[in-house]
Amino acid sequence: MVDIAVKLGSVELKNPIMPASGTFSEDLAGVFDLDLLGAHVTKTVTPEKRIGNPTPRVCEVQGSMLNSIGIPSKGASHFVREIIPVYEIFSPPLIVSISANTIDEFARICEKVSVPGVAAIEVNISCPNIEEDGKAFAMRPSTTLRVMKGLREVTDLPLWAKLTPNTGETPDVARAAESGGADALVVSNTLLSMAIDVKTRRPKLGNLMGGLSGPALKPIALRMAYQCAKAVDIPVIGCGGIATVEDVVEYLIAGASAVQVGTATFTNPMVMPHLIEELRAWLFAEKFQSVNDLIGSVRDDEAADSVVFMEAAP
Amino acid sequence: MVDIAVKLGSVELKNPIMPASGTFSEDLAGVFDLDLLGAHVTKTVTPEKRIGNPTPRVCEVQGSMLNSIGIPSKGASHFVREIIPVYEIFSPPLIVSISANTIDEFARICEKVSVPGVAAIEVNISCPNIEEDGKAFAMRPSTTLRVMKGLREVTDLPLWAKLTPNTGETPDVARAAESGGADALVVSNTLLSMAIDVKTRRPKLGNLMGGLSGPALKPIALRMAYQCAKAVDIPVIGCGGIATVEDVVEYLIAGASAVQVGTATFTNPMVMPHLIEELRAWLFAEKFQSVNDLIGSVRDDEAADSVVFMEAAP
Amino acid sequence: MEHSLTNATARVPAKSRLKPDTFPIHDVTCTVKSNEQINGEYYLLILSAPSEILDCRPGQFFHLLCPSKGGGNPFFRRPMSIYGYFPASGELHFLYKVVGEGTRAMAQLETGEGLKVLGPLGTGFTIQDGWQNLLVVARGVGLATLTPLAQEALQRGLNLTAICSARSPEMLMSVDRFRELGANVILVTDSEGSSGVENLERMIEAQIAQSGIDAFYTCGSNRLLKLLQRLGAQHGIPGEIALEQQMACGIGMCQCCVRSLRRGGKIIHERVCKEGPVFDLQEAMEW
Amino acid sequence: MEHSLTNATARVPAKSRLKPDTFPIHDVTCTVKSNEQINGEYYLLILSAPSEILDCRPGQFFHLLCPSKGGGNPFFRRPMSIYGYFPASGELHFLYKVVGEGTRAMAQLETGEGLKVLGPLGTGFTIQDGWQNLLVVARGVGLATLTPLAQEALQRGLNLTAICSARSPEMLMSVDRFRELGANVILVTDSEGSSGVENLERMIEAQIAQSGIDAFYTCGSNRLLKLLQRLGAQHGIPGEIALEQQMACGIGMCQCCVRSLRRGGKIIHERVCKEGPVFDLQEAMEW
Ligand SMILES: Cc1cc2nc3c(=O)[nH]c(=O)nc-3n(C[C@H](O)[C@H](O)[C@H](O)COP(=O)(O)OP(=O)(O)OC[C@H]3O[C@@H](n4cnc5c(N)ncnc54)[C@H](O)[C@@H]3O)c2cc1C
Ligand SMILES: Cc1cc2nc3c(=O)[nH]c(=O)nc-3n(C[C@H](O)[C@H](O)[C@H](O)COP(=O)(O)OP(=O)(O)OC[C@H]3O[C@@H](n4cnc5c(N)ncnc54)[C@H](O)[C@@H]3O)c2cc1C
Ligand SMILES: Cc1cc2nc3c(=O)[nH]c(=O)nc-3n(C[C@H](O)[C@H](O)[C@H](O)COP(=O)(O)O)c2cc1C
Ligand SMILES: Cc1cc2nc3c(=O)[nH]c(=O)nc-3n(C[C@H](O)[C@H](O)[C@H](O)COP(=O)(O)O)c2cc1C
Ligand code: FES
Ligand code: FES
Repeated sequence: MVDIAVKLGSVELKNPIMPASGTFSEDLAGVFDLDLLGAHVTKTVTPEKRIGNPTPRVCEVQGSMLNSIGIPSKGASHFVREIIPVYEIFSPPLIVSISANTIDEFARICEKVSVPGVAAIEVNISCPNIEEDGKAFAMRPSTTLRVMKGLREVTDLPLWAKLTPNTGETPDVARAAESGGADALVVSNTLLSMAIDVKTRRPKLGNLMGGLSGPALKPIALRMAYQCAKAVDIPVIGCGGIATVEDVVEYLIAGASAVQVGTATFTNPMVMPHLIEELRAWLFAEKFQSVNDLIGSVRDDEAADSVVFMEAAP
Repeated sequence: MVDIAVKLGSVELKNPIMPASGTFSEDLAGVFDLDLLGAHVTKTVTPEKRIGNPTPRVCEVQGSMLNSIGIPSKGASHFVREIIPVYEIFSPPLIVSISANTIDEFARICEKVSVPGVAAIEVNISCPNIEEDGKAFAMRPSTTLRVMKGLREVTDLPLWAKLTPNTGETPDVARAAESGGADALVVSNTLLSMAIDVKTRRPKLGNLMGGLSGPALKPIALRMAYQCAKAVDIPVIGCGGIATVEDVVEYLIAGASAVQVGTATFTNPMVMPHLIEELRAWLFAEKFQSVNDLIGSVRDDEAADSVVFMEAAP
Repeated sequence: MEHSLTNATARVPAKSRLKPDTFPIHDVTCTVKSNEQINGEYYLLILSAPSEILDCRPGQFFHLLCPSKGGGNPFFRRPMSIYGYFPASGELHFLYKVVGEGTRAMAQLETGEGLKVLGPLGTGFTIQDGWQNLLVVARGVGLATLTPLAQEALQRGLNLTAICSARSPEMLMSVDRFRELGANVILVTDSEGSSGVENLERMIEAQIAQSGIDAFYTCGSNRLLKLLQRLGAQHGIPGEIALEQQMACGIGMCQCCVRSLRRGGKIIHERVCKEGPVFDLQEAMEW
Repeated sequence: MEHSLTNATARVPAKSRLKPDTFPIHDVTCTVKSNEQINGEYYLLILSAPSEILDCRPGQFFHLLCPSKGGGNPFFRRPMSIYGYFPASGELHFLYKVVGEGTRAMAQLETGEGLKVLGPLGTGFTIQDGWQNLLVVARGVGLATLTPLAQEALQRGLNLTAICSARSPEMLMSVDRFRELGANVILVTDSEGSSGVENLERMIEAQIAQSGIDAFYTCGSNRLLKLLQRLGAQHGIPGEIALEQQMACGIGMCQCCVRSLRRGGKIIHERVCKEGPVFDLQEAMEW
């Protein structure tokens, strides 16, 4: 029997497959047994109620999608009261994703969701915030460090920092998150994009721009996961465009200790349980005893070290 | 007859379709009449001879490609002596793409290629450079400003700054390029990405990482073109993932005055002449007198101004 | 608006729900029995479907994974109302209009091919105990959504009148189907000048006066929504409307499919795929 | 290595070249005449092709736009050597091995389907005036690349010996084709123990001693490359080798297809699609 359990610091997962924030909810329990998953990750919750962005909130682009949902939220109190208890009946660790506009608010919600039943807090620092004139904390090392330090002070739960691809400084941001006290990195959120309807000449999203996710994001997020795994000593969780077992394996080889699956669940709601079985089968066929032997096994020794942190192409 | 001529500052194009640097050479004259194109854009040339990156230099990713060609170059002297004269027999304006590792070298090559027969210089500031520990000039406003100012001093030819998507500061970089003296912006170059062969566990590119181009890049580069068109008063040239006439129209609506076609030529070498004819037909069918009426006609008035410069998603 | 509707997925799942044989939402590949154009724009797709997915409610929908056919490559699934569900014969029917990439691909499906469908999804129409006279007013693809109500009314022995509106008589679908199901069908068309709001209002008022109407059901038209909201308010007749919105997940996770509703003096957002597609008539807002 | 080779695209185009009727590279959709598996791994694809694309040289190739078939979705085109070109019958032949996504898709092509091909491309083999005795040594798909040389030798009335190497006799293709073209064919296989370097060397030395060899041509094997380089150097016999490299554009623009060559005491890079795929035997480097 192949061992597919992984440890992300103190958080133990019976397999490395979990959903990505915002693409999962307890509603998926209508389709399959959610106890199969490595972990559960909630939609990002904000301190106060938020209505979200105008519709249309999603659109298709060549084999992938854009979204500008805008984090509608019923607020932290509602979340702690109504949502966290729903997950009591499930066995996988519960990861709660939070976001806020300022470091103070961020700390406040972080404290608020540090309650029994929560295994770790995913810190969504990839959203525009008002303190930094609309830039996300995770776009810069300095702001990443500051917000992570702020959160580290107010909770004992593991903190997973979720990075953004909207930056040219991924390794620096990764190191800043680690210095600030992150216990793991989630790499990554969506990439700012746009689509226009040529008939109406209107942007296809009500919010003009939105985040790219799905297969088109994979080579970008995989590169980031690889860069992060080289840059930090804390575990990296790969996220972006995963739809097949080869995608999962690619992230693990690059150095991710686990992965999150988002968009693929929309077109194939059974994808996560299937990936778990396929990963087991793949490892068996390739004669791995444990998934841990695959993690970080990329054969990059022949390439010059200097290019590893190259930040631009070609 | 629909008018499809455009002006990019002082450079007049008989149509807005031109090739992207590095995806075009005089070899394409074996396939169709290069006089059909709006302009010719050469592969980036560097001051000295460069060998380029190890092979494999390209790979496929879901419906798109990665490359790490590494700008092999025979050097500026060879270019001026051997390549520029080749284009004398063609009528479209010749755009010469240059790059260098330091601002001084950049200025030197800029002077060197400012010769008769060259209509404009495309400044490829999207490549890693040694002065900024491997970061491309176009990743930051400050370095963009500095290099453009340096070049502005040494040539009277129009300067087109080619931006990179490997940044979280596109509008700022665009404004910096304009302040530094750019006459147009090309948006954009490729996005740093990676792919791993799960069987061999080796990176699919000899250089580990490379640039994403093709359809997957389109929503990202389109967003950048839109942001740039809002941010600056100089013309914007859209580039990234263009393969169909709808793609061309989408960029023009977003505010691009012309477009460059790269990867699509690899799978469909006739794509540019086809796009020119299809654009004419599309404009006619949609009752446009001139392509200039389409440029920047995006109907974004209903969306809040504040989101226009939003730099992160979702 | 209470009763019968046992839409399991609308509530937080109880532990018992997690046993493999009780998952209410199924993702299965059905086989195309037939897929025929029934007039200029509309197609009728008949799938051979396993019985476990045919425990449906009128107003519910499936989320269809359209094939990459006809040059297109639709990424999202496409939501389609259940036009008919027949556990006995193992059939699932959809009536659809070809509008874009996904439906164009659907129209190319041939007998014997597979099609992945996810469902049944969403919260359907309610028929309260004691109601006797139901009025359906629909136009366009809305007719597809409302047809199963006639099936339910027939089963329960209720009277159902269906006012079917269209641009021209050739465009009217599902009229035969409504008749088969014992509905009292009234056709109105633009080309004959009978589909105007005044004419509809007169007809509905007459019906209220004559036999009474216990509930309105509609779908697909702003004009009809406004008319029925007004008549409902005047006469105290409850009603429901099925709304549309673009969907990604179809099961309540992504929050992309919200519509604004008036409730308790405020404007709230609800998910069309989960709380909907059927909403209270008076809460619905024009679009 | 001068002569006959009038590969237009290898030089900077002269103005006259830009007239629409003289573009040497064509992108056309051919029709599949047949596409059959000829043994475990190899397929023979016969296309019906317009005469303007059949003005080919042995060693040139086409860049094939593989269809999205068999689950795959190959993005780049795939380079394939010309196995046979027949202007008279309007046929273009490819002999290919199924190795990945693109060739898997090719194997699914059915008679009557279209396939887009770009070409003819690259610089082919040269046969210098005065040469009489040519030796081809090839293995695997290299046989496909070298077969048209026999066609050219036949036309020019030259002697061509083809040493065809394979794992086992069942794997040997194009032997009949070589024979048809009047070549003197020698089969060597691993399973019969005849394909070893020593045996080949003995056979080649014998041939040199007996009738002489004016040029070597090879493709596809490091072992054969080394052997022929050594024999060529010893006996002063020139030679050519066709090399492979991954391609994006196929026509010289992208610089992805370079191979290292030894020339003038230095290591230089040349494009397989343009200066190649055929290179001087002594310049080629093992890989
Ligand atoms: C609950 C529900 C039930 C429906 N039932 C039916 C039905 O029975 N018959 C029928 O013909 N149509 C029905 N529709 C509309 C149907 O979903 C759309 O016509 C279809 O998605 C269009 O897809 P397309 O690719 O052809 O069009 P495109 O315009 O290419 O689609 C682009 C995107 O927009 C979405 N979209 C476009 N129009 C609509 C719409 N009206 N509603 C929701 N999403 C849309 C698509 O799903 C896709 O994501 C229903 C919609 C909903 C929400
Ligand atoms: C000039 C030339 C002539 C060739 N002639 C023949 C021939 O006559 N018969 C034949 O069977 N094969 C020939 N090949 C090899 C053939 O191009 C590859 O087998 C084919 O591209 C594999 O594609 P795939 O999608 O099946 O494999 P994958 O491994 O899925 O391909 C992935 C990528 O690698 C490239 N690639 C993989 N193998 C090779 C290779 N050996 N050479 C170049 N690119 C490769 C593919 O083109 C594609 O871009 C030739 C190659 C070259 C360069
Ligand atoms: C509809 C949608 C909503 C999302 N909402 C959130 C969110 O609330 N918080 C967050 O951190 N990421 C959010 N994401 C990003 C995903 O968690 C994930 O990082 C991204 O989609 C890339 O993974 P994928 O390609 O597998 O979808 C959302 C993505 C989508 C598509
Ligand atoms: C093989 C290849 C080589 C490239 N070389 C260069 C280059 O030398 N200079 C440059 O500015 N951009 C270069 N680019 C980037 C393209 O000019 C273009 O910006 C990018 O590919 C996006 O456009 P596309 O999606 O249409 O290909 C190269 C791209 C490719 C694919
Ligand atoms: S479609 Fe995802 S919540 Fe409704
Ligand atoms: S494949 Fe592009 S240069 Fe050879």
